[in-house]
Amino acid sequence: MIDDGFRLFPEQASTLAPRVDALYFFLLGVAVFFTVLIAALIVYFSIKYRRGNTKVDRAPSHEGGHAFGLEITWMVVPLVISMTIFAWGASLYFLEYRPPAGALEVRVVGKQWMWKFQHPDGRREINALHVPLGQPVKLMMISEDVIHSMYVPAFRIKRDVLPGRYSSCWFEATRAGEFHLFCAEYCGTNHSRMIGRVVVVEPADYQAWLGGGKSNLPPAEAGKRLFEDLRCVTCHVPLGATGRCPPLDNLYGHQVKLSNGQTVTADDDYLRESILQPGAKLVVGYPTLMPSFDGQVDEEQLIQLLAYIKSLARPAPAEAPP
Amino acid sequence: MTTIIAPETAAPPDPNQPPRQHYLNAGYTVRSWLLTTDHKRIAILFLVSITFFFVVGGLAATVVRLDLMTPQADLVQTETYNKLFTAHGVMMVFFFLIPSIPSVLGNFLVPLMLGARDLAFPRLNLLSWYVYTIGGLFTLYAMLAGGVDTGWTFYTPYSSTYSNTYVMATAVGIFITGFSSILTGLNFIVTIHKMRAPGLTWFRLPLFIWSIYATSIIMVLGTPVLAISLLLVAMERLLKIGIFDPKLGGDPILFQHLFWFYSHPAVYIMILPSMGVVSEIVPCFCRKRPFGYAFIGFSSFAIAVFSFLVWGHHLFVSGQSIYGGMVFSLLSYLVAIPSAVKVFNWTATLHKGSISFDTPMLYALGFIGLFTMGGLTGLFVAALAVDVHVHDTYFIVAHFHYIMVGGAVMGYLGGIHYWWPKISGRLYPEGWARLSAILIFFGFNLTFFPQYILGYLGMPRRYHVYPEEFQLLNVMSSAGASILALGYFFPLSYLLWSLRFGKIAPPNPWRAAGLEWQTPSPPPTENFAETPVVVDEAYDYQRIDGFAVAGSGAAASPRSHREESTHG
Amino acid sequence: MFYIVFVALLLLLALTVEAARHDLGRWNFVVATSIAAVKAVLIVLYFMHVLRSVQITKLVVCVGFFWLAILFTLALADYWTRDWLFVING
Amino acid sequence: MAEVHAPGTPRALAHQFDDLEQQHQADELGMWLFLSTEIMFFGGLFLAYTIYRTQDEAAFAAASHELDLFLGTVNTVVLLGSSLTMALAVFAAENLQRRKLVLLLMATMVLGCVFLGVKGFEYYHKYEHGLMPLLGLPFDWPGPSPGHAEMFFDLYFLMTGVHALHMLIGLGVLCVLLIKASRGRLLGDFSAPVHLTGLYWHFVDIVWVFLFPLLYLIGAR
Ligand code: HEA
Ligand code: HEA
Ligand code: HEC
Ligand code: CUA
Ligand SMILES: [Cu+2]
Repeated sequence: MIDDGFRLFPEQASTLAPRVDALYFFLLGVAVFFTVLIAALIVYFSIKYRRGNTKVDRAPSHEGGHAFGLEITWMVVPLVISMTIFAWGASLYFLEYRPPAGALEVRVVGKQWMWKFQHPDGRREINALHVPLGQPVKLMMISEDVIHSMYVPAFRIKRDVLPGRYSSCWFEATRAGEFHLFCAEYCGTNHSRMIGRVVVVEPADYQAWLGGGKSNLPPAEAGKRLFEDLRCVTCHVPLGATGRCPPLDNLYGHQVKLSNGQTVTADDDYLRESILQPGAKLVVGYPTLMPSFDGQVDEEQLIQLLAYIKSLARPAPAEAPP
Repeated sequence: MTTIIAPETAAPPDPNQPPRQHYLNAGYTVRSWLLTTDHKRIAILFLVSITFFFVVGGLAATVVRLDLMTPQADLVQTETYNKLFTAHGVMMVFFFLIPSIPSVLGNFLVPLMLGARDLAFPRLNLLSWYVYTIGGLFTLYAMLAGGVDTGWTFYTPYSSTYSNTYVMATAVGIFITGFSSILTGLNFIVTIHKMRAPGLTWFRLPLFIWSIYATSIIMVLGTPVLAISLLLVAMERLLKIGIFDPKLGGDPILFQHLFWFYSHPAVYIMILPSMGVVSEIVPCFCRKRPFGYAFIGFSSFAIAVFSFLVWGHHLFVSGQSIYGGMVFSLLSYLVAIPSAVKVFNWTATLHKGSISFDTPMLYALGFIGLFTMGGLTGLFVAALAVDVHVHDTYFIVAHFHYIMVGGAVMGYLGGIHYWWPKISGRLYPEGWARLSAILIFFGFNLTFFPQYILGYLGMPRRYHVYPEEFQLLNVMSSAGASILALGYFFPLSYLLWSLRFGKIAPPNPWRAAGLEWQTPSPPPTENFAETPVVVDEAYDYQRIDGFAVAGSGAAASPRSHREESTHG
Repeated sequence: MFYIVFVALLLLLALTVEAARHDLGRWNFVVATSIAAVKAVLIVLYFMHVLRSVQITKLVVCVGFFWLAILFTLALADYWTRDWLFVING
Repeated sequence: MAEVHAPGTPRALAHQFDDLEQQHQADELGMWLFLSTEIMFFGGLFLAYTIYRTQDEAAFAAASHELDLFLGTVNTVVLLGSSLTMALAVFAAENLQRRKLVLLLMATMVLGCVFLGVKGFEYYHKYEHGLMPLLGLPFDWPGPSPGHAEMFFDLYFLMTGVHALHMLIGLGVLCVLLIKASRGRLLGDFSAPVHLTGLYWHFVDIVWVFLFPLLYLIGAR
């Protein structure tokens, strides 16, 4: 059960949470300091220099050079503080949105108003996400309709889920239990009901849970089936190139030269586009032969096709384990 | 009314003389109002209309708060709830706060403060009101006919394809109203450049004028981008094209870029004028020159310019490139510096002042405190990693209400009270006014402080139903909102009451500096009997109070030479 | 003067159409927009006689285009760096 | 803007100004501020265009080649010509040449109408060829990436449509000016409306100067 007692501070249940909270407390310190400073000065001056007080010295002090120094001080001090905050926040942000290599990859499809998850071994679930404790999990997300946003407060992560483009985020749970999962981007009538829970369990229990469901093909396997069913094989042989088509092995994560002279990295979005709008980015040296599969495959099938193509790839040079 | 009204300035009305001609009694027909080109009358027209929209927006907020008392959906249906917060956001932002100070106080005061007879383009000014009203009616129609449920941000593709509410009509309404903003801003810039009285150099201008000028820059350069982004949404719906449609390779995030290119600067449209008001009130009730005049003035400019460089901080989790996010975060901190400069300078102005606590001053001090709290939480949300957690939660809701309600609305009310004698020729009841200022301050904090906590706990915004553990804080917030509503109800009532029963106001009840106080209350249609000539800096309170200021606020006021020249 | 400017504009137009007949790769875009910019400057300076206008008018013209540059630069800063992360991250 | 100081009154100077110099400068500044809003307004469209074009240069080039370069070029000449006549009209108004003013205003309007006529013809042509993806009309695109090609035409119709709307407004204002001019007004001290309308008209011209290469001249033809 989700712990639903009253509290003033959210649970920390991921490796990121304490780090984000540390910055938060620093900010809180800055905010309290300045609020108290300003409030105290206002109160102090208000009492000391109230109109009725005739005894106080109001002779104008020699402003001028002295005042200029003050002005510079209260520009520079906030600047220094805020640059510190910026650097701190940016480094954490970079961490938050850069999944570590080797993370467990869970695929997420958001649609009005539910979350669909598929685990690497093929098990699916809706509005609940089981993850193992102490293991990095990467979410690969896309939406079927409008923008949604994946939000798990206890993990301090959030990322918009877009139509037409993959986005991702990751976390590593540090506490077993159940946590809220919210849709944070307004997505229509039942936005506030597009919620679910994240269930963090021991890795062994996770394996057991995976085994417990009715078996689905792992995405890469399902993708392989689709690859055959959709007759991709008529042109693309699984490994190596035919004369007509570029090879698909060793594609993901590598640079692709296009016919217009540009070079792009074959990332998820590129693969997706290659299937839906093959003409958009032509591989140099190949004809515009491939038909568009727009409308024939849905987002989940696309994800499976991608999983298959990715499984063909040898690791890209930059992807070498850290 | 208060100690500072020097008795000799309140000339008793002479029953034998015919009443003095002024802008209010220059004509009583509806026509004389609806076809007026007098900036002061247009200001009144705006005052009436924006008050109307404020009440409408406030009523929507009231229902929202009532509904959120319980975690379930029991008061209204979810569709309705979504329409309510959208209506609330749209009304409050586009039809109340953005026009509020510029169109009411700005319209009324800019020519007076400049010693001009009117704005540069009086007919354009009237047109601005009509455009505003037509846009408002359009939007009101949309709200009544069925409502819109997109949130005030109109994010695509929900707004362009999926929502089946009155998005078109609302977008068109806001589009039209945008022209009102543009026309007003344009008019102010030209007026401030070309119509200052002889001797009124830039550095003698009241700080209110500086801030209105900065605001106008944003209005002129930002609003058209909002216009085009809403037009694109409207066209997507009307012509069934797909500029933001992912199926055609369109990018929904492009809409967010365009929208926030305007709407971030727009938040400074809302706050800068209030900062200007505070910069007027604080010196007056401290009886001294503002500390760091030039710094306050230039920081307005800095805010206006920097404000255009930070819009991407609304897109930190949206799928914008994370490098883009970093740039925007960095720039967001730069825009915080000029705000800091202002806060520190106002506080320093209190030093060695002769401070009295009339209602406008209470609002001004409240503004400083609440704006500081809201602004400082702006630092939280500009910090990338923290924003990932608090984005689209109640933390954001609290952040912007602290600035917009605690800051901007407080400043607006302070300004209305400060210039009410000038505008209406009447004094308001001071006791009631102070009471409601204090009520608003406490009600406000009770409403929105719990929302910070809720936000960090993770309660998403725009949620009709929410987990039970958040209820207690929500109940507190709703309780605060009722106090707040009461606090707003009082000024609405006693200001209206004062129109008829208030004491007659002297030309300069606060013995304030500034050209607007050198002409009778209410001012004559042509503003000044003859064009005033300015020979010294603004805020010369030492001269007004004479030299025996130390301690005794009630020192007799020797008439300044400016006064003499205008009463000739 | 107006006639000279007009002729210059027509010549530039001919130039840009001619340039489009040749495949200059991505330079096609650069050439076309540069020529358009030159034409625009001519119109602004002569037809709209900004050359003869007061200082503040000139300032407003520059500010207008400067703000446009802000819009483009920062928005494109997002689009052009979107796939950087992947390269680093794999 | 233009009608602000339309001299219905015999006085050239409006009451809030001290002298004509001040009024003139205020008018001009106001108009330029308005034009800077127009820059930003079109800027949004150009931004969308830039981003989508860089996403799929090839599809945009292919789609662009469906536009009629000849008509586009002719239209550019026509519009530049109308700018010339407009500039001359302002000159005539300032120098009290009434007949010339009337004729030049008429010429400007005629050229403007020709432009719109040609544009209308182009639109119709696109409609006939199923290249008008508006209002759910069919869009047949034989080439690759029909999505991006459709996006090009969406942008094409939006950008030229908004531009044409500006032309229409300009023509309306010119119409008013023409009537006044033929009654012998708008000369000398009263020429401000002509001057301001001129600024607007040239601006609309500048927009087209950019639209033309961006829409008609993508890639090599
Ligand atoms: C009047 C309105 C107003 C104003 C003035 C501001 C001011 C600021 N805002 Fe706010 N903001 C909004 C209205 C406003 N905001 C609204 C409406 C939203 C939500 C929109 C929506 O999604 O619906 C929003 C959202 C918002 C976000 C996006 C959050 C999200 O959705 O995830 C961010 C992120 O950076 C942000 C930052 C800031 C910053 C840094 C300032 C700064 O300008 C603040 C500067 C002020 C200070 C810093 C205080 C004074 C300084 C001192 C006392 C000295 C100490 C200072 C330092 C140490 C630096 N705001
Ligand atoms: C200028 C801007 C402004 C102002 C003044 C306010 C004022 C208030 N707002 Fe806010 N608000 C926004 C701008 C503003 N708001 C925006 C932009 C959003 C985001 C919308 C979105 O998500 O799209 C928002 C969203 C928002 C929410 C979040 C909804 C959600 O995400 O689900 C809430 C919830 O508490 C709220 C509450 C309030 C309250 C209680 C007030 C109070 O201060 C209002 C008090 C005023 C009155 C009550 C009217 C006047 C009083 C009388 C005439 C007296 C008589 C009345 C009674 C007795 C009831 N607002
Ligand atoms: C009729 C032949 C044909 C069929 C069927 C076909 N393709 Fe292709 N495919 C091509 C050609 C030719 C190219 C190279 C030109 C290009 O980039 O479009 C290509 C390119 C690709 C690319 C980009 C490769 C690169 O190196 O960048 C991917 C990915 C791809 N196809 C996946 C698929 C999938 C998945 C299917 C089935 C659902 C499929 N293709 C079916 C002919 C085909
Ligand atoms: Cu999905 Cu909100
Ligand atoms: Cu912002």
